[in-house]
Amino acid sequence: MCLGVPGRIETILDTTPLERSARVSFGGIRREINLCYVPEAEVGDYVIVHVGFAISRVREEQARQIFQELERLAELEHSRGKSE
Amino acid sequence: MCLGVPGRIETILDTTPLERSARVSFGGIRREINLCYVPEAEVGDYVIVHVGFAISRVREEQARQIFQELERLAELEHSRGKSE
Amino acid sequence: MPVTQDEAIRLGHGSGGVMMQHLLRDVVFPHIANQWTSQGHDSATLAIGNSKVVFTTDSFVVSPLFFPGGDIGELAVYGTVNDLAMSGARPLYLSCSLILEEGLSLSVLERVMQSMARAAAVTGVQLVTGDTKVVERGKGDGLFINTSGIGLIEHSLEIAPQRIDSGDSIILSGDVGRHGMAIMASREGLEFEMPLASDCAPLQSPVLELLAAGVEVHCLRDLTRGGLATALVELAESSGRELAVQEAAVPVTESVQGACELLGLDPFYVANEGRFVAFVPREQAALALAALAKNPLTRGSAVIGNVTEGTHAQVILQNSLGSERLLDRLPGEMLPRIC
Amino acid sequence: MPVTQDEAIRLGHGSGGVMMQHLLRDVVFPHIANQWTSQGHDSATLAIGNSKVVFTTDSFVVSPLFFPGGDIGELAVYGTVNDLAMSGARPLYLSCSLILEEGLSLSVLERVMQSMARAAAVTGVQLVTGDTKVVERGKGDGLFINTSGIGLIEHSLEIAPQRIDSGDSIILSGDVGRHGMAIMASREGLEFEMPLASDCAPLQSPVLELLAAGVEVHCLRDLTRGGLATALVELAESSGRELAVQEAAVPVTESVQGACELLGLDPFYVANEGRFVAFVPREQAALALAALAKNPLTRGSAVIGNVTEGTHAQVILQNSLGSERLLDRLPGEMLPRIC
Amino acid sequence: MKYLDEYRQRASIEQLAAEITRITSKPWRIMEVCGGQTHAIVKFGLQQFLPDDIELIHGPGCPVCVTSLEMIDRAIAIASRPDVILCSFGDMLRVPGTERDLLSVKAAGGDIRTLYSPLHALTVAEQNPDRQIVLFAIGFETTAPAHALTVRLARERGLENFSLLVSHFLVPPAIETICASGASRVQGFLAAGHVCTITGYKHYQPLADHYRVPIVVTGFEPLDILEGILMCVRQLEQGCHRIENQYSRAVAPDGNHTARAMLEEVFTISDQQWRGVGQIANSGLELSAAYADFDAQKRFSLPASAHQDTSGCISGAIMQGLQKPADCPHFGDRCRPEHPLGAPMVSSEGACAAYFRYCARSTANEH
Amino acid sequence: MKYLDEYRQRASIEQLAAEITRITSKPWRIMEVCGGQTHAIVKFGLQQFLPDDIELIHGPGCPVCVTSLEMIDRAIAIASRPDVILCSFGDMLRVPGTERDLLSVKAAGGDIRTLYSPLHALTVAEQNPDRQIVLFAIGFETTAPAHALTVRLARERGLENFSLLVSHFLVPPAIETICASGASRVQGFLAAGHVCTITGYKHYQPLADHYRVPIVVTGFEPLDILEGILMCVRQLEQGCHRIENQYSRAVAPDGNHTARAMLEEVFTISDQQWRGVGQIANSGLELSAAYADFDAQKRFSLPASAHQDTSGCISGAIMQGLQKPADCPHFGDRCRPEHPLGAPMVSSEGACAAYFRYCARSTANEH
Ligand code: SF4
Ligand code: SF4
Ligand SMILES: [Mg+2]
Ligand SMILES: [Mg+2]
Ligand SMILES: [Mg+2]
Ligand SMILES: [Mg+2]
Ligand SMILES: [Mg+2]
Ligand SMILES: [Mg+2]
Ligand SMILES: [Mg+2]
Ligand SMILES: [Mg+2]
Ligand SMILES: [Mg+2]
Ligand SMILES: [Mg+2]
Repeated sequence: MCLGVPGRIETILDTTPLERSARVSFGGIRREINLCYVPEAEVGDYVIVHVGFAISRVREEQARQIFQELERLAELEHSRGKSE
Repeated sequence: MCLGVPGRIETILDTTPLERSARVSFGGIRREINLCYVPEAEVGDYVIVHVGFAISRVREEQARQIFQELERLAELEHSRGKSE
Repeated sequence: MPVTQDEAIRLGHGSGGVMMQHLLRDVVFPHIANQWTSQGHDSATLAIGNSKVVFTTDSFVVSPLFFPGGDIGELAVYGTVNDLAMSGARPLYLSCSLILEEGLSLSVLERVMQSMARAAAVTGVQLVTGDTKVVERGKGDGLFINTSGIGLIEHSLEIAPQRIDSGDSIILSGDVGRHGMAIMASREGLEFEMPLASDCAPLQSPVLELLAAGVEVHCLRDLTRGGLATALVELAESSGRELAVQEAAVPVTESVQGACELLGLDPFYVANEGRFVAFVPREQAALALAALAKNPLTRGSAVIGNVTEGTHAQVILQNSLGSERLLDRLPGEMLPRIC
Repeated sequence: MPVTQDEAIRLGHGSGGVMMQHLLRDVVFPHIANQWTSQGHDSATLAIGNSKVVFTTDSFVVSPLFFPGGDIGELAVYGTVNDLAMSGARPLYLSCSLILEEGLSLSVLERVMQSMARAAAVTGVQLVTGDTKVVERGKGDGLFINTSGIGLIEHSLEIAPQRIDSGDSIILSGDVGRHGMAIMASREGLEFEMPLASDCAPLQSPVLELLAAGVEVHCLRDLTRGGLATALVELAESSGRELAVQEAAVPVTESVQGACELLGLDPFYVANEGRFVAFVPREQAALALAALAKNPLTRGSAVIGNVTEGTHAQVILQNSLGSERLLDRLPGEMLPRIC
Repeated sequence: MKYLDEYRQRASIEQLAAEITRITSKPWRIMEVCGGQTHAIVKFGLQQFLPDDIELIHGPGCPVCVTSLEMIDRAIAIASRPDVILCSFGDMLRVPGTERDLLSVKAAGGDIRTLYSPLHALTVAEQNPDRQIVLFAIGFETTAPAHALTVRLARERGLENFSLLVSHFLVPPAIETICASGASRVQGFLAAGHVCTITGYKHYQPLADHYRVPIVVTGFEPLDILEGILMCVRQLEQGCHRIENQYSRAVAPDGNHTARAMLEEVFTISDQQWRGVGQIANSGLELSAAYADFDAQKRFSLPASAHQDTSGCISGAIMQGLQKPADCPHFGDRCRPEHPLGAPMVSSEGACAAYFRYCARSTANEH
Repeated sequence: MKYLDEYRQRASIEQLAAEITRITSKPWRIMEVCGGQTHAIVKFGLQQFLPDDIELIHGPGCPVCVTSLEMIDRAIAIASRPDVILCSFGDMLRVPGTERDLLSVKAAGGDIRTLYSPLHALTVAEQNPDRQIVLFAIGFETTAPAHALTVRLARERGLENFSLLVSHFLVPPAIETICASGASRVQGFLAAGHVCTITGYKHYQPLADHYRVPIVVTGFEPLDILEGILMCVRQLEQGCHRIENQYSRAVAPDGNHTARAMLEEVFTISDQQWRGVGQIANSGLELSAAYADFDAQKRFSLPASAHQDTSGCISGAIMQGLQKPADCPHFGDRCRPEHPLGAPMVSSEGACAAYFRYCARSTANEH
């Protein structure tokens, strides 16, 4: 369910509360996206977009966690390799 | 104004007063024609048809007159030719 | 008056008359002017290796798809075969490109394909390549077919409007107007019962027989949109000759006549799909008629007129009463008349 | 499951997938079965005199008529030129058959004709014969164009799916999916801003250059409806070979990728109009790439896979993660997804 | 075809033509009132059989030609509405309104259906209950009964989505207008045979008496027309001005009672605007009060348009026999059959179109 | 593309896969709830990286698949009306109703528009004031806010020709149903990341506690899914049953407040029919009383259809992990991607379609 694609907010197009919207870029292709549900999102932020609506702002710090985990695993692996 | 074409009544299709109609043949091509305005017309009669309506029944005797006139003219001509 | 850019296409632009002539002259031909398109012929003769190859194309948009005496599939094969035959070529290969409208019944398509196959077999051509497109409902008309054709010229005659010569006899291969009236009879709101069928037929055998009989054919033209009158006017203009035609010599069946009277149309402008005119030297007219009479498709052939010594590119019709009038293109679409 | 007669045409019948395959297999090809149509090639090679003549046809029904990077006129010329080139032929002559919808602006037609003339000049082909039909409003889509083409084979190679051999390298001539996404971006309700244009381009010069470089080409196929994936599946089936393709080797621009993510589409199935795959002996792949790199249209060429020793006629995609999956035809139309 | 072929025989035509020539002692100008007659004259080249002294003047008897610019503009306005299907006779579609014709409206997306019979409009209405069906009801007395029955049936069937845009004309007031014009050159009339099948011809008597013109009710075949001319010339040569009936096989003196009764029920007589001619009192028909619900002008509350015909078209003068097409500054220049400026250039037998083709013959190779 | 490409790197995938393999000591069956996750698993061949002991079960998380037969029949009935334009997501069009699908309705003349965003339906409504525009509003919690805002804007703009055919589903009750089934084979869940962007995940706690299953809120990229599996297997191996959030870059514990407030305003919770599964209490959304005017079911007074799915499709059992596609008698026979009998054969990542393609590989050259 629920195709959600991360895109970068480039320009705010409308600031009416319910119809707050922005031009959002997805790898260069752009479309107007409704921002009503991400009042905190600003130009430069990435948002997850579903059927033309931003449903969530992507949090950079949390996004890093998985790569930190991968590094941790790599170290563990490395030390396991050594210890074997 | 007013294309009118003689056609022959082949079959009565409907006998409702206002919608009395017949299959009429025009040299072999046939179409349903309204007969409301020619209550006297029957199968075998020729009618003058305009925009799908018979507007007049063709009277055989009167139709012959012009050819009688032509014969008369031919005789006159003939006699004039003789007299010259 | 040139076609102007702010105009829009109307049906008259496709009906073979003056509007169509101007559309092609002003919008289409200027962009594809070359030795082939300038000939006013419905096909191009190409030198490929040692061969003289004829190439032609037509899209078929007839509605209804099935009509008395034929269907769009048969028409699509015969129409292109006929265009090849009109250059005196032997038709060999056809392409088949379908544009299907969403909602078309597959059984309809199946019937049309069967019909194309049958028509190809009858005419000895092979359908060698194709294409199939589907368009959204409301953006097509059930089925359009394009066929393009390749034929081979196996004789040394040049058959083209430019070869028409004064003194030529004009032979018509049969009665006129049946195809167009068969189509019109099935139109919404007209709905006639037609006792006769479309004249839709393949013309390559009579043409090849004509050539085999040794007739030195000058020009051939099948009658399609715009009918006999338009074909003659086009040929008069392409050849720069004056043509004289006897109305009484042109066969029109009584039911075509009847339908035309009823709708206020002129059978000389009604479409055919299996008739052609041939221009032959007067002294060979009898030979040509004899050859054509042997083929059931052209049994009704007759000399309908001749090329005069006149210097005006025009067609003079001598009507049954003995008076004359000039034939010209219709302005646009042929519309049923009230008066 | 065979197509049944009580079905109706749906858009999926025209989109290059399984529905289309079955339509052609069950309704179209049975009626036109012959040595040419059985080859699974997009054109027919005909022996005429001493010449090998290639013949092909396509109808163009693109909407909108003008799109970023091209228009229907350019497409109609390049599309048929490309089909000829895919047999290794030099494209020579094109026909041009127009189906105009009542209401089409003449200035639109004029622009399209200009564009066809320009495309013909670019590719060195002549538009030698044509046809113009007008259909009622609501029975067309502005403008449909059919072009059929004639080309000449000037070399002794046989270029056909049947020549594909195990060990062949598969070369792709550039990035995929741009044409289809450029069209889709202008659809009602989608309306993306596309920074990139259609890949619409003529392919005869790179192909002729490939041949001139001495590459012993086994097979060529331009990517159109159904995109890269469908072209490969068709070739696997026509040749009876197993193909292996590396997903990572296939160039996809970031904006095509972005649009595909957003709509839930797979760029491997998105249409192109200026890309082809070439099957060449492995030892000639470098030679082929060098030849293609010289032409700006094919500068992005790359080897994307190879023909395996496998005995199943199928396409294995090795994705960027190293896992494999089987590529197949889409069932029908490619529809934007919500999930 | 019976009743057609025998009226198109060369020998008979030549015989009548010879008789006309024989009895003609001086120039006579005769107007064939009806466009259908003009059509036959042009198509069969009948003028070629007549002595130079007989000049035929093409009259105003074509409903397509005389329907006013305002009325065509109304039809165009109605047909342009997305909720409407306009049903019309084919030859009405090419007649120019102020800015365009109905064919252009169709090209721009208007739903316009060409009818053979007005009755078919009822079928269209039944098949399209969610659309408004408007019948463009043009015509003379010949066509009025067809429209009358159609609207009556619409009422009986309770068709609420059906209405008529009525543009109906009566012929006698137009003939009277021509006669009354000081400039009139017409010395005798061939009255329109098919109109008279409905109306009969007794009502012409006062006109013939007052203006001292012979009036011959005439048919439409070559033989009919030549006989009508012969009968007219005979009267002219004899100084008579009777009503005669050449077309007696179809026309009774009183016309068609049933049809006239229906006309009385459905229509009332009104003033009418004739294109190029202007207003003629009591020369038109409009729906009677009982049928006012079916009046498209009321249903779509169209403003009475005040468009003046500023095209410079002189069709009115031509149809009254006052001027010739060549007198028109636009003839063959801005006005041609494929781009008509006025109605007489529209149909092939229109006075201007016929004359254009005649002229084309001599200039064909010049442009 | 940022936030996509870095989650699709071979080395990272292999690293996580190795860790999963390393820690897996016995067979585990994990359900990825969401169809989007299934799509990624199939497309990227993720199963190939997993040890044989890890079995992934494709869950019911595809609104297209679970929309009931009755609802599709209603959409078909509405779309067949000449006065209606039906707006729908593309993947809904191929799902079979009792007799046909929406694509067939379109082929037969129904006006059906494919949307990317529901907001576009408002534009369609504004551009077609004389038509009824019906939005086929299907979805889970992820899509519901989009539909909620759309209907709210429709009310503000006074669009009287606009309504929604609502087929909205809530995920937690479905998971509970699966857990509660005696036959359930599922030992751990990857919860649907995008649903949780709206709902958060605290509400899963009672479920995890009661059924003693680990639930990991998981994203959609290959790396997300493998990490989700890893987190789930870790818990299973350790005998835990916690709620964890793999997709924390997009999902907050409480979800999206603004969106949830809008849902409360526009919708109320109702029982819902899941295709193949049957009725699940409190598992759906319907328009609240304040928006009842926009309910297409009321506007078109559709009878509550009583169509039973008699196709023999076992999709419900498949989506609950109770059976496999190959257990279905129609699989590959009457039911194929180009002629789907049930929803899981429709989209390429549907359980049956994915399995069909997998099987095709071995039998490709047999037919
Ligand atoms: S030539 Fe044209 S403008 Fe002049 S009177 Fe005739 S129709 Fe009118
Ligand atoms: S194979 Fe088809 S019928 Fe069987 S469960 Fe899957 S979708 Fe349903
Ligand atoms: Mg042709
Ligand atoms: Mg032709
Ligand atoms: Mg021709
Ligand atoms: Mg093709
Ligand atoms: Mg249509
Ligand atoms: Mg092709
Ligand atoms: Mg092609
Ligand atoms: Mg191709
Ligand atoms: Mg043609
Ligand atoms: Mg259209």
